Amino acid sequence: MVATSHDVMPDIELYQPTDEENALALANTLGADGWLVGGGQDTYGWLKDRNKNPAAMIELTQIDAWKGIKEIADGIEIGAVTTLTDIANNPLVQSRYALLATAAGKVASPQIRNVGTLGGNLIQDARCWYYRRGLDCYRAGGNICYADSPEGLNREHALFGASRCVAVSPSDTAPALVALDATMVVASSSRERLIPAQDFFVGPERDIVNMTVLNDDEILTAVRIPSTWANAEFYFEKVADRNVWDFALVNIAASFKVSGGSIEDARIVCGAVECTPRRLESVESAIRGQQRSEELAASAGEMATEGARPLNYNHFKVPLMQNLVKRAIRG
Amino acid sequence: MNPKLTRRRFIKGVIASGAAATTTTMWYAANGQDRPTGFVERLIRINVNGQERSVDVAPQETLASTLRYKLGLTGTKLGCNRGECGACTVLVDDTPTYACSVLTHSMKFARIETVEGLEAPNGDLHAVQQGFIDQLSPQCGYCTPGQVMSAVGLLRANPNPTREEARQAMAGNICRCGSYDSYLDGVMRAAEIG
Amino acid sequence: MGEGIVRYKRDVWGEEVILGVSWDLLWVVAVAILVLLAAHAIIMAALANKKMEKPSDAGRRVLRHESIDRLFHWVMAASILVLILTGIAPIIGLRISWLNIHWISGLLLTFVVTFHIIRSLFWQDFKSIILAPRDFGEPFDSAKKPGKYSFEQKGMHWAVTVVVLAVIVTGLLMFLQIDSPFWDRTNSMPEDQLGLVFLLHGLSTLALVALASAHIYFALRPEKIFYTRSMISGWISEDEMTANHDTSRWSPKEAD
Amino acid sequence: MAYMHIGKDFVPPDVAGKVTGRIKYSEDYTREGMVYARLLTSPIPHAKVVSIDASEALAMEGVFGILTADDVYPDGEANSTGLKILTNEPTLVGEPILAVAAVDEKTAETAIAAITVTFERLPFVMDPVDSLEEGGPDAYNGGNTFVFREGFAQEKWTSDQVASFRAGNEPTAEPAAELSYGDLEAGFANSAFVYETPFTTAGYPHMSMEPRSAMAYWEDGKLYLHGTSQSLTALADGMAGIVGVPKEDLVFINAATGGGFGQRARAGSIPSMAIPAKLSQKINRPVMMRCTREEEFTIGGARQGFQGWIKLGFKQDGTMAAADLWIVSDNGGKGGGGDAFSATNAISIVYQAEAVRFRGVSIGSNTAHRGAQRGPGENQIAAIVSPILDKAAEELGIDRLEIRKLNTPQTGDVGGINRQPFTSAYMPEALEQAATAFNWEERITRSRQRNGSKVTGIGIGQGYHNAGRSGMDGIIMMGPDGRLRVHNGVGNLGTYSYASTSRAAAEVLKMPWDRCDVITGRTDNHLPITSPQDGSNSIFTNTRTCFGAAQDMLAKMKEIAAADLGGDPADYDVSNERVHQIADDTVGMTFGEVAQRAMELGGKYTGEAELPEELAEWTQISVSRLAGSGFMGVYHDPRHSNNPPGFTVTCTEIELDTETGKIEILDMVSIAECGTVVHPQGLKNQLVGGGVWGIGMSVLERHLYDPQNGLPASTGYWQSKIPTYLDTPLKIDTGWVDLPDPENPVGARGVGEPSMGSVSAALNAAVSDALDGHVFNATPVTTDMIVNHIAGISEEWVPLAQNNFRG
Repeated sequence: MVATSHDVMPDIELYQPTDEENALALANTLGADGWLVGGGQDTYGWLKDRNKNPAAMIELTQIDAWKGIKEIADGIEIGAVTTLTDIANNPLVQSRYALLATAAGKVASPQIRNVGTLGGNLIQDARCWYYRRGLDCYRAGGNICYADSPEGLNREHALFGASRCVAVSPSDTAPALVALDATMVVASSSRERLIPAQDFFVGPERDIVNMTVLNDDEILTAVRIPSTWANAEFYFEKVADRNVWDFALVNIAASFKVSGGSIEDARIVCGAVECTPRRLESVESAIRGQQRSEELAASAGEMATEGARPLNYNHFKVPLMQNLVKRAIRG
Repeated sequence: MNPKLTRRRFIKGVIASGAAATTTTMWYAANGQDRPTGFVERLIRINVNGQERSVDVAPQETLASTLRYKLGLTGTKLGCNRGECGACTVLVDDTPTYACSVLTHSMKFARIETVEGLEAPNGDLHAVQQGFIDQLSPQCGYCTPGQVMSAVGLLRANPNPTREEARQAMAGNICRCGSYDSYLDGVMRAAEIG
Repeated sequence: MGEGIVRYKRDVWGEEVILGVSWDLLWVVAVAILVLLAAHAIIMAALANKKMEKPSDAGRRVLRHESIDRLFHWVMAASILVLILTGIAPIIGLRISWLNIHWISGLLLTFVVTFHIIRSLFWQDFKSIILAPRDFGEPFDSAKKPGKYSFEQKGMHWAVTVVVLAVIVTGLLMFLQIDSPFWDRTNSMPEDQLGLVFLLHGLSTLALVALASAHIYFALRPEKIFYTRSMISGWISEDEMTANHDTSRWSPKEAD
Repeated sequence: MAYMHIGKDFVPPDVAGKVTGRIKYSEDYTREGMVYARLLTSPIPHAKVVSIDASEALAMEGVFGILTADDVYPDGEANSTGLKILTNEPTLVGEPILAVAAVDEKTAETAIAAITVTFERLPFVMDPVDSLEEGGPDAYNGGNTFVFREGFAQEKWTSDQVASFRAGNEPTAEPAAELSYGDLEAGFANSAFVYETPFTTAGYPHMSMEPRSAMAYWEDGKLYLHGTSQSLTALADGMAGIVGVPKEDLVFINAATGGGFGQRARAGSIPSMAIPAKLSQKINRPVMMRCTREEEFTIGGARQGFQGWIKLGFKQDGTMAAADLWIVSDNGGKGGGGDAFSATNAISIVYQAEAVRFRGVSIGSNTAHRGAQRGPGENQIAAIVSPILDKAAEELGIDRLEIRKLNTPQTGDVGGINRQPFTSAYMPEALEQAATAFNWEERITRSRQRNGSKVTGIGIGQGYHNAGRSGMDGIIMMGPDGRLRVHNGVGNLGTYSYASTSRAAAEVLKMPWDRCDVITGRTDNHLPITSPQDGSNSIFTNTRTCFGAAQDMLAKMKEIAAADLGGDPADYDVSNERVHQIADDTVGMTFGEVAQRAMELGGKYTGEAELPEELAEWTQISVSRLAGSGFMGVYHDPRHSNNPPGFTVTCTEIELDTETGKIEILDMVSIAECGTVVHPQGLKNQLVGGGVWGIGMSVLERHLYDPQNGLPASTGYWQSKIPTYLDTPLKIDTGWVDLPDPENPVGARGVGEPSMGSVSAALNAAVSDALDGHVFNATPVTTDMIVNHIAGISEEWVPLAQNNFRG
C-alpha cells in the first residue's frame, strides 16, 4: 500500500487519424482500451493521475470532417471537435443559437475553451472529487459511494435521479443542446446512430459507470441543431463559485417561443442537478400558453424542484434552481 | 491491428541539431519516460519561436514538457500541470494555450511562441514585457510568463482592448500574489506603447 | 480485477479489499450448467430407449400442493427470476433501471420466504422435507420409494433454501447500504466487510442461477412434468403417486 | 522630507528576468549527473509505520537509494509538533514517509510501488471539537494539544460542554491559555449593545504558484541547495541546522521564489528541502525533488481555522467597552500557529477596546500543517468583527465610518493585551483618506438599495499587523569602481523589498540607483542575517540595517577624507558620488577613490577589524569572507522599542444577487498607513494583492477534508477556489497616508498583511449590509450560504463545520 502523487503523462500510445474511416476503425479495434481525445482537457488529468489507464489515445482533432460549423437543410451541424471558442465566436451560432454561444463561452477558462471541443465538453466525465481522486467508488466500478453518506462532502452533488452514485452532469453546453432539441450524430465502423440530445446522457440507475449512451466503439462526430428553435428567446445562466474554471453549481439553458408576451412553447433544462441535463417538462407544459409574469415565473420555479432529494450539503441547490428557472421564465 | 490504419504519429524526420542531447536526456529523466526504442520515428519538427526544432517526442508528451526539458525553455512554468493555473500559457498560432494540457504531437503544424521568443533581435522587450515592467505588474513572477503570453495573444487580436476586455482575455491565468490589478495596468500600458 | 473467483479493489486508504465476486464466473456457471444439463438430456434420451412406462394422469387425483403453497412457489419463482435478470442486466451491459425493481423483488422474496418458513414449521408436514439418512440410499435402490418428496427434490429444496437465505441476508445487508424510501444510507459497514457481503451475494447468486436452471430443466423434463402440473393445479394422479412414492410414507388427501 | 530614492518608483533588478522568463526558480536548474527523487507519502490520516520493506525497490536498475525517517533521525523522531522531513508517525494524509532516488521519476515511482510499508492505523480526527470531547480521538501520538516546553497533553471537555459550545454558547471548559486586561464585567455592564455569537473561520492552503521543488548537491564538503524561500538568509540559517551542516558549508541558492505567504518564511515550514539534500549526501549525486501541485498542498500547510465564541460590548457612544473571545484553533496534523491570540490582540489594537480577554486552546486535527499565513489571526478576525461593528453602529444609531473613527488607534495610544505603545499610528488619517477617496458620505446612501434581484452593500474594514522588527545586520561594499553593493538577505518573494530596503543605503550615500547593485540570490554572495521576510516587517527591519550600514560607510568615508584631505570628518559630506568638504566641495574624493583608500588602509575599513560585536554568526561568516575585498560598511541594528503597526483601511461597494447568492465587487479602495512610503508600486502591489487574498478569505477559499476518512479534497487550485481575474474587481484603487514613523530612519513601516484583513473585513461587512445586516459569523461566506440564508434554510446541521469541511 503506497501513495505517490503523479502529474506526468504515463507511457501510452497515441493515434492521430486524419480521416473518419481510420478513426472509427481504431475505435472499433481498440474498444475500451482506446481513449478518444478531443481537446484533451478531460483526458490528461485522468492519465497523469494514473486513475484511468487506457492503452492508447485516439486524437480526433485532426479529422477535418468532424470540425467546423455548417448549415444543413434543417439548421446547423457542428463538428464534435470544433473548439468551444470557435462556437462561442461563430456568427451563425451567435445569431441563431445564441444560447449555445453563451454556454460555450462560459466553460472553464479562455485557454481551455481554445482547445476544448464541443464533443469533449459533452462527454466529459463526472467531476465528483472522490471519483476523480481515483477511489474505487460505484462509478469507478466499486461498491460504495463516498459522497452520499452521513458526513460525505456533497455540496456539488445531485438533487435528482441519484442511484447509489450522486455525481452530476458537469457540462455547460449539454443543457443548451437539450434546450435546442439537438441531435447527436454517433458513428461506429458499422453504423451511424442519431440520438436526441436528451437521450444521449444516461444516469446511474441505468448505467453507473458511463455518463452517455456511447458504446466503446462509437464516436460522437457531430451535433445537429434543428431550425425549430433558431432565433428563439434564450436564457442561459451559470452559477459557480468562481467565474472562471469552475463547474456550475447549477446552470440553466432555456428556449422560448414567445408571441405577444405569451409563451407558445419552451424547453427548459438545468445542469449540475442530476447526472444528466434535467429537462423540466412539467414546467414547460405548465407555462405553455401562459403570459410571462412574475407570478408564473415564481410558480414555475417551485414546480421545477418537485421531487428533489437534497443531500447533506446541497440544499442550497433547491432555491438556486428555483431562482434560475424563475429568472429564465421572467425573461 | 488493422494494417490499414494510419499511424500518423510515426513521422519520419531527420536528426537535426535543434535539441541538444543533454536536454533530451533531461526530459526523459524528469518525466520518467523510457528511452524510446523507435527513436528516429518519434523525431518531429516543431516551430518554436520562429525556429524549426527537431525533437524526439514521446507520444504522450505535453508541450510544456518538451519546451522545458528538451528545448530548455524554462520560462514556461508548471504551476499545477493540469490546466488550473495558466502559468504554462504559450501561444499556438497566436492563441493562448496551456502548454501543460496539449500534446506536442498535436503541434506539428503549429507556430508556437513562448516568453523567450518575444524580445526583438536587438534585445528590445515586447510592449507587453515593457508594460509589465513599467507598471511593476509581477510580484513573485512565477505566473508572469503565462500572463505575458495571454496579454500578447490578446493584443494581437485586439490591439486596443478596454480594461474589461483585457480582464476577460486574461481570465485563464491565476496570480496567487493577487497582482491582477497591476497586470491589467500593464496590459493597458502595453496597448498604449505597443 | 476479473481474475479468479474474487475481485479486489482498493479501499479509501489504498489497502486491497474484496470488491465482490468475479462476474466472469457467470459465464463459467452458465456454460457449466448448460453442459451438465445437455449431458443429462443426452443420457436420458439414451436411456429412454428402454422405454419406461409412464404413469397415467387419469383417474383419482390426490392433493400434492395446497393453493397457498403453490402461490408461494410461483411468487418466489417470479421474484427470483426478476432478481436474477435485474441483477445480471448491468453486468452484461444492459442499460435498464434495475435497482428499484431488484430491491422490491428482493423484499417480496424475503417476505414470501419468511411466510414459507413460518408456515412450514407450524402448519405443514415439516418431516416430509427433512433429509433423513435413509434418503441417501434412494437413488441407488429403485425399490426404495420416497415419501412426499424424492431425494432429489429434498436436495434441491435444501440447496435452494441455503442459497436463497444467503442471498436474502446479504441482499438485506446491501439494501441497507443504499438509499431507500425507509432510510438514508449510512455507509456504516467497513469496506472489507462490505466486500465480503458483495462476494457472498455474488456467489449465492451464481449458485442460484445454477440451481434455478437445473430446477427449471427438471421441471420441464417429460418424466417429471406432472410435478410441475401439480405446482400449477395442485394434484397428481393416484397412478403417478403410486409409481413414484411410497404411500406408506405419504398419504395425501384427495384433490378437490 | 525630500528623499532621493525613498518614496520613488524604480525598476527592481529582477523584474526584467520575470517578464522574460529568464529568472530561475528552483526547478529550472539542472546539474550534470542529476537524479530524481519521488516521495512515498502516507495514505492514512494517522498511523504508525510498522515496517518498510524496500529490498525489491533497491534491487531495481536505476534506483540509487532510499531515505527514510530512520536515516534522518537516527536517534528516533522527537515526539513533538512541527513538520518533519520524513516520518514513521504520519498524522495526515500525504505526509512524506520516505524518498527514493532514481535515474528518472518513473523509475523512482516504480520503485516506490515495489516498496511494502506496513502501517498500524490509529484513530484520527478532522474536527478539533470532536477531539475535545471526552473519548474523542487525538490527532497526535500522546495528546491533542502541545504545551510549550512540556510536550503533548490532552485537552478534554465533557460531552455537555462540547454540545453547549456547538449549540453556540460560551465554552465553560478551562482554557489552556487565558490573558486579559481591564475590567471585562464592568465593560459589558456599561455596554448599551452587547453582541455574542459563535463563529468559525476556515483554515486554507497557501497554494503558492511555485511548488516547493528543490535540488541539492554536495561539492568539496559544501551543500549547494537550490530551493524556494521567502527569507533568504533567515531560512538558510535554519536550514543548515535541519540538514545538519555547518552554516559556513551551506550555499543556499534562491534567486526567485514563486510565492510564500508565510509558509516559506522559515526553514521549519519547508523542511522538505532537506530531503534532496540528505539523499544527495547519501548517494553522492545531485538530486532534484520536483513537487507536484498536490504535494505542494499536502506537504505545505494552511492557515489555522477557528471555532470560537466572541462577545463584544459597546457603550452608548459607540466605544468598544469590552471584547471577550474564546477560540478553539485548529493546529492541524503537525501543530503550529498562534493565530487565536493574535486575533484577540488585533481587536484590542484596532478598536482600542477598554477591556479584553482571550481564552483559547489549540487542538490538533489530522489535516494540513498549520502555520503563518498572511496576517495569521489578525485577518480572520477582522472579517468576523467588522459586520458586528456595523451591527453595533446600526443599533446605536451611529454611522459605520464614525464608529470606527471613535474607536481608532492613534499615536500615543497603547494597544494589545500587553498594552504596548505604538511607535506611531495614523489610523484616523487613513480612515479619513479612505472615506474621501471612496466618497463615503454619498456611497453610504446607496446601502441596501435594490435593483431587481440585486442589492447594494457598502462595507468598510480595517486591517492591522505588527510591522517591524530589529536586531539584524547590514553589510554594504564598495570597490574602486565606486559602485555601491548592498548585500541583502531578505529573499525575493515578489515584494521587491530586497531592493527597496537596499535603497535606504543609496539614500544615505546619495548614490544614483544605477550605480548601485543589490547583492542577493545566493548565500555565497555573503549576505547579512535578516529577520524572516514575514510579519510585514521587512521594510521596517531592513531599511534600518541598510541605512545603518550606509551610515557606517559614510562615517568611514568622512574619516578617510578628513585623514587624507585635512579637517575634521564632521566637515565633510557626500554628494554626486564624492565625499567632500561642506565648505568647499572641490576638496574631496570620488567614491572610487575613497574605496581605493579604504582598501589600502584595511582594518575596520575593509571589515577586518572593529566589527560590531553583536553581529550574528551568519553575518560574521559573510563579513569574514568579504573582509579585505573592498570598502565595507557593516552594522548591527539595536532593538527598537514599542509596536510599529501596519494599518490599512478598505471601503467597498458590492452588488449581491439575492437569487443566485453571487456578489460582484463594484468598487474597492484601500488606503495604507505604513509610515513613510518607500516604494509606491511595491506598496500598491501589496494592497491589491492582499485585497485579492481578502476576497478569497471572505467569500471563496476553502479547505476540505472528508471527515469520514481524512482525505484532502482541495489539493488543487480548482477545489481550493483561488480567486481569479473575474472574481476580483476590475480596478482596486489604492492610496497611502505617508507620514513618517519615528522608530525608522526613513520613517517606514511594513504593510504586507493588513490589506488582506481590511478587504475581507470590508467585504464581509458589505455582504452583511446587502442582507439587511445579517451576520454570518463565518469566513468564507460562500454562494451556497447566501442562497440558504435568503431561502431560510437552516445551516445548523453543520455546526462549526466551516473549518475543515463544509460540503
